[in-house]
Amino acid sequence: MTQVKLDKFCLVGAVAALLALIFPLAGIDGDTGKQVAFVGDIPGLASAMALCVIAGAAFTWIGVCTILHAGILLAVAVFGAWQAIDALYDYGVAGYASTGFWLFIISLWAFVWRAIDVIANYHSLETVKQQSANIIVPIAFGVWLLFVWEVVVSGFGVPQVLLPPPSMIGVRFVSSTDTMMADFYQTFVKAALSGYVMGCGSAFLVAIAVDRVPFLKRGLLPLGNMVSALPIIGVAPIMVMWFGFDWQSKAAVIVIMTFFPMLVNTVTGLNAAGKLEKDLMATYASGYWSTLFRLRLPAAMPFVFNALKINSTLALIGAIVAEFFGTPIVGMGFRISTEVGRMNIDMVWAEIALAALAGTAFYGAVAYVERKATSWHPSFRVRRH
Amino acid sequence: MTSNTATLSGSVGGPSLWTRMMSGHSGPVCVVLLALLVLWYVGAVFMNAPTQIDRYDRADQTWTTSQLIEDTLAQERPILPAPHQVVEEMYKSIFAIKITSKRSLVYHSWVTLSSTLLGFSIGTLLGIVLAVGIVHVMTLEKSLMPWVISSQTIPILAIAPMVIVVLGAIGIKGLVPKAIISTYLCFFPVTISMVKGLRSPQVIQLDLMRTYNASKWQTFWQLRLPSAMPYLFASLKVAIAISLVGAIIGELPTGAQAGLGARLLAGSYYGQTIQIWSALFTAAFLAAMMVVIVGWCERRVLVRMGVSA
Amino acid sequence: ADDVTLQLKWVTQAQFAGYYVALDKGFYEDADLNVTINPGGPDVAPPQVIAGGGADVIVDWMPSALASREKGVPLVNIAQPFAKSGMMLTCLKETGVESPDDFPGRTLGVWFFGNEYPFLSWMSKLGIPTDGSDKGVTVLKQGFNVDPLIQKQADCISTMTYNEYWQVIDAGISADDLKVFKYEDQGVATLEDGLYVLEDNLKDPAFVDKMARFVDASMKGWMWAKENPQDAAMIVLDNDMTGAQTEKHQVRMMTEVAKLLGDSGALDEAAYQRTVDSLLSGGSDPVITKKPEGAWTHAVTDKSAM
Amino acid sequence: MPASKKAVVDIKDLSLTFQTADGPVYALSEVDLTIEEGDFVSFIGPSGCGKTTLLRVIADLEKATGGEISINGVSPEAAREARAYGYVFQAPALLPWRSIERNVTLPLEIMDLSKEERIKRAHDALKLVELNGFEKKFPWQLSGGMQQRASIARALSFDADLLLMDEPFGALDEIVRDHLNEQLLKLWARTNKTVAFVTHSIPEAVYLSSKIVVMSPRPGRIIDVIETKFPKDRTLDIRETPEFLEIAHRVREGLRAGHGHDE
Amino acid sequence: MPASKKAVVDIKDLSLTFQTADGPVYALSEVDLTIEEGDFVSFIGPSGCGKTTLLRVIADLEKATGGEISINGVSPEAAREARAYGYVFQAPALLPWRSIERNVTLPLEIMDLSKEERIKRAHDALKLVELNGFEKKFPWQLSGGMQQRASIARALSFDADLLLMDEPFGALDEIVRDHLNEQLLKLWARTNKTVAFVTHSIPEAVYLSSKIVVMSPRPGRIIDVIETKFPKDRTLDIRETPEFLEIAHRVREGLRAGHGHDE
Ligand SMILES: Nc1ncnc2c1ncn2[C@@H]1O[C@H](COP(=O)(O)OP(=O)(O)OP(=O)(O)O)[C@@H](O)[C@H]1O
Ligand SMILES: Nc1ncnc2c1ncn2[C@@H]1O[C@H](COP(=O)(O)OP(=O)(O)OP(=O)(O)O)[C@@H](O)[C@H]1O
Ligand SMILES: Cc1ncc(C[n+]2csc(CCO)c2C)c(N)n1
Ligand SMILES: [Mg+2]
Ligand SMILES: [Mg+2]
Repeated sequence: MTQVKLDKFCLVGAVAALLALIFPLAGIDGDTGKQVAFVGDIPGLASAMALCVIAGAAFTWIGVCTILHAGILLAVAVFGAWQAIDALYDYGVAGYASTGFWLFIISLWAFVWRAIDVIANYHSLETVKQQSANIIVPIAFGVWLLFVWEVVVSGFGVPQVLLPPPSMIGVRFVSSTDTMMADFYQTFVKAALSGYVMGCGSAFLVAIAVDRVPFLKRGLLPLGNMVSALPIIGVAPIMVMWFGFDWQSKAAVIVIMTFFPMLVNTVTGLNAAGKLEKDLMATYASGYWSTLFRLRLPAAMPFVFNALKINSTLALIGAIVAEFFGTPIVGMGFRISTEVGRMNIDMVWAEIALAALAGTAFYGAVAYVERKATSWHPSFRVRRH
Repeated sequence: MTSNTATLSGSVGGPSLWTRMMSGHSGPVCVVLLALLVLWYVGAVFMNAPTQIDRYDRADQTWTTSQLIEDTLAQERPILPAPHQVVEEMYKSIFAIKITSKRSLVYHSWVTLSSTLLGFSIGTLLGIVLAVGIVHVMTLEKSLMPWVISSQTIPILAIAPMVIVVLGAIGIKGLVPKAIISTYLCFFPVTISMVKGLRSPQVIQLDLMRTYNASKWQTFWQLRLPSAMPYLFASLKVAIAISLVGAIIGELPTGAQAGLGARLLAGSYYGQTIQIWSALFTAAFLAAMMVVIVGWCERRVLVRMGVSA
Repeated sequence: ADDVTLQLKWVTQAQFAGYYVALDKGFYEDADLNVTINPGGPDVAPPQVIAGGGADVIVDWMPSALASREKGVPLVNIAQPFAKSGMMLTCLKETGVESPDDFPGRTLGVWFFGNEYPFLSWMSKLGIPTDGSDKGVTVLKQGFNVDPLIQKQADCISTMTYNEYWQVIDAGISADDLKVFKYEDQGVATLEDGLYVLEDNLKDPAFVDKMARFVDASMKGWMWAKENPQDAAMIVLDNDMTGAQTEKHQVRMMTEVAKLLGDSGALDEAAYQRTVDSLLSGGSDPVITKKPEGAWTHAVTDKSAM
Repeated sequence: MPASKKAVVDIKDLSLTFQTADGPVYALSEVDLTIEEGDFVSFIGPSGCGKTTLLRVIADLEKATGGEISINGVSPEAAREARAYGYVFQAPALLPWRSIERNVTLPLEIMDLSKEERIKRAHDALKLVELNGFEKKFPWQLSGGMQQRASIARALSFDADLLLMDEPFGALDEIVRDHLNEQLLKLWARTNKTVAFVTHSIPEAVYLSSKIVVMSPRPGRIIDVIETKFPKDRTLDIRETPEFLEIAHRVREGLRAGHGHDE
Repeated sequence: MPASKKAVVDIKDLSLTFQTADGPVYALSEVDLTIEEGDFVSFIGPSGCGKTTLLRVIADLEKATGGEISINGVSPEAAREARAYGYVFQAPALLPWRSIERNVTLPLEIMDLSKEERIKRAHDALKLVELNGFEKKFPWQLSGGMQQRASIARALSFDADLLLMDEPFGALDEIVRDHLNEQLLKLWARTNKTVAFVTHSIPEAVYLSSKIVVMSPRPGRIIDVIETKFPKDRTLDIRETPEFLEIAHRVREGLRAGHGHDE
């Protein structure tokens, strides 16, 4: 193949950066009637844009082929992002960002996406290298999302009571660790975990009972649907009424929320074993329990883990939401609703970030166990195509 | 129960009807329902008794057990309303009132249902599209998936007001914001299950498509999607229930003007447990109906796919 | 006609009867205004709504409004229909709470979401810690209703004279069984329902004029409501989309609310000062840290008085 | 037939019809058959003639729609519950989440054998089918023939008195096949097991069996039952005897007739 | 070897190692092979020797870990993308939610043929494997051999110039097998297709092939390549010729040697 393939993303990046140099960087200040800032006044930003044009053009030709190339692109993007932040806060572009600025952000986006793309498709037989590539991708993507958030919020001058920039949330996060630890302990450890275990556990047992007794399957399953659909905001006040203000009522809400996904998935999973395998067990005159443990539960595992994953996020949401309806004055949900009322939106987002962090880690743990426990499932095998 | 059996089978002259009923759905559901009903009455008496006794004490009234039971089942704001109270309230607010009235549960159900259905449709679509992207594009799987998961750990009730405010500021009002919140909640189970389902084809089946040099798109339609059907339907049943919850949550920050969420809220605001329970049951009933419909579609699809009964 | 969007602090009820009456009786229309009233709820923060552009004017309590002002939402009080506070702490007599001296060791239900400030400054004035320690009180975040009192999960709960108090009564507990502490009586009252707008908007004379007409018409509505509590309650009921309110409760609420109304919509400077002082004296954790500047104006009420 | 011999499988006028969306499929019809203790019965017949179905009826995996059947004098269900037989399916039917060894020990676990006993039996059975060294592999890491052998090992380790084998050696090369044929014969001679064996190979059928059942398709019927008179401890050499060739010829004729019958 | 013939498959020093949890499995090693246009190459060898793996490498379903391979002068990937071959898997691999007919038309749909053309081709192919009448059935309603035949029909309907067949006739009775052998030979003679064919039956290999590749196991190697000189329009009669028997003998010896090598 003699024809050179142009790298589209890098082309977009280069062109956008070039245009960014031409278009106005910022809008007009309402009071002074003057343009807020020019690219020419900000040497760092100007050089970053120029660098983007050069790097973009270069990579458009040679293509982004190796991890090294991707690294260079990322480095260029990081430098550009740093300069953009500088321009926002040190040169007063915040709130007045205009076409030029956004074009530059688009250019950076093109580079970051292309770099991430290359790293994501990186294959190495060395597990260490492969795993670090696997970790870098979501982190780079996440950092990029945060950057976009910061830039958009500051650039458009969004009022911080609506949406604070991540930098502010970060400061809050670090400065209020004590409060947040207490909240975390109350909401996650006490309420969410116990509710999750009880909800998933009981649903699993009920699923087996339902499966064992066809009468129950036909009688209880349709009613189970109804229980699951009980809206949390209707149930939560009732649970507070029944189980008091502390974590027990939250756990009860979570039990109700997590019950149905687990029930449905387990019941579906218990029927997932193939006909041939069932026949095989029949030839051994394998009893109900033996077949359950040796065939039907293993075959059901992919479904069960599905529910465990869905529930891992539901549990935390449930705990937080339930705290809106009465709690002792600690807990993530309590803090969120109280601080919204106090217009401390940065604290609200710090708690949300904590929730996201905890929830993601929880999910990750479940997914890890799933991978270990059901490594035989086709979805974990052969990913060449 | 046994006397029940006897009369039933006796009256139609043979056990066949009874067995037929019990092997279908309606029979077992009725029996389980009956059992729950009994439990419920007992629960109601026990949970309401303390406040009732309190009230007797305050009024310096002497009381008997039968009177206590009678009164606990007829409180105005019971901790656990008795079934007949809920039924009565539901009857009043569903059948005894014009359905266009603000006091009609049919009216409120419709408000909630419309945003539920919109949210569910968008959510299912979004869930499937995301799953398709994640299964096919390695970059998306590695970069997006963790953030899809994180997105679900954000307590929606906390950001729902901000969402509504922001959407309201750019002129989106009414049904759509509520549907968006419902979408946000219900797309996730669909994504997770579909990612699993789309990856569930046997290796040999994937190889087969590969020998045909089938495009990703063709492999998707001919192999991945059909294999994912059981996963899809299991998740749709969960998603429709969750999207109802989402629609209800979405109703709160709009000032909870109408819909089952508003009824629930107003009910709990005034401590009207009976109203809460009847709204709750209506919601649950709606969800159950929708799950039944999804289940019906599932059976239709599976039959078309040649799965034996 | 000029468009005005009003964001209420709570759900549709007689607490906001004046605005609904003005709308229903055409007072706004007469003032060439096209008013939209958005009800609030347990998770609607009016300052957030106005900052997000969802409303032109909001009903809020002064502690919350001043706290928001410190947090960067430049709210300015343009009128203060409620001259007196309706907040109380309601206790069951049988628990033995007779005076604030009995509070330590008790469990108290408090509303949060920006409504906790008056309580916190009261406690700090009394010198009672709220951290649940032996000498302090245990605070519960009270939900929507009065259940904690009835079920004895709390010794005392927060109530409004016009609302929750009557729900306790309706629950079968007679007034004799209750001990109430009115914030007014305890000298810790803070200003409640006032009208607030964004500071920047007031630079525009047309906006000030619009608000003047709005406040004028609203006060007309309030005066009408005060005179015709029965009809006002019915108007509120008509506007309640949830269909959950009852006539009995709303009429009673209207009657109680009428007792809190001031003579004119203008803010009483002395009352403002009292509120600010109370908020500043919040001990180690004051609600506001410095004296607010420009947090109120008579520009609007002066204009409407003309 | 000496009356002393016990009938292990006794089938009278058996028929089985599958109801499908586009009409009934007559899989078996008027099948009469007795398998006695110690018999080695081969079933041979065109593809789709009902061999698998017949084995499944014997194993109580399918219910006959007509006629009578008894296994060891009791109903197939009772026989299955008494674990009267070991079954080798036409497809390997290995559980993907179990290693080869644990797939083989599966029935032994169900029978509650001790761990050592299980490992020992699995080891022996895997050795018999020449799969030693693959104990820890998972099914998808094995070739088709190896999977088939693993499933044979599983059935053998079970050690039932009646063996039902549905084309067990179909996916194996001649050498391994000969070897396994020999092993199976040895086992049969040693233990007096009863074997019902489906195959498509005429020489294999003749070589192994004491009785060959030839079937014809749609509806599956028995068109010929041929008894062979070779001793139990026969060797591969018999394949050259005229007797052998004669029987093979008769089977082939039967098969051909069955085909003609159909098309 | 006349230079005019085009090499369809050209393999040089190919090797393939599977990495498994308990160490590498050497599936193929030092494989050299050329398949020319119009060749009918049979692969024969002990179970687990790497026949399937070799076919999968040719089909670009597995990547070789060493050596070179080209199909029609291009890489296996390019060949696959050009839809250069039809593949019959060792297991039927039918999609359970499609009727037999729609399973057969699947590749045709993917190739975007018109509906009539699809139906016509499916009909012809099903007729060839004697499955007419079963178009509307689902896979689980078919016997093992019938499923296998359906999958053969699917590959034939595809009508590629190179046919890769992995034990296609393993589950079939002798009569059907002979019939299909004949049909396959006819097709081959008529169309000048190139066929790579895995089998366990020595007579079948000799009868069908222009070239027989004998393999030995672990690591899979080619130990003998035997050319036969029968005409393309051969008939079943050749099975009695001394030439046939001699080749069969040579293959058997090779196989035995391969086995000895291993055990
Ligand atoms: N995915 C895999 N992972 C690990 N080992 C494998 C895998 N696939 C095949 N093998 C091993 O490679 C070797 C060759 O397997 P292959 O399927 O090619 O054999 P085969 O010649 O087709 O045998 P058969 O005639 O039994 O089908 C076997 O030892 C098998 O265990
Ligand atoms: N579950 C079923 N539903 C409908 N028809 C079926 C079912 N199972 C088998 N059949 C039909 O019954 C007939 C006999 O099938 P069976 O599997 O017993 O054949 P077989 O003799 O084992 O063939 P093969 O040698 O190909 O395995 C076939 O025509 C088949 O289509
Ligand atoms: C979560 C929650 N917050 C506050 C109140 C109390 N409340 C009822 S009316 C009213 C005045 C608002 O104008 C207030 C503060 C509640 N019941 N629930
Ligand atoms: Mg069969
Ligand atoms: Mg193979």
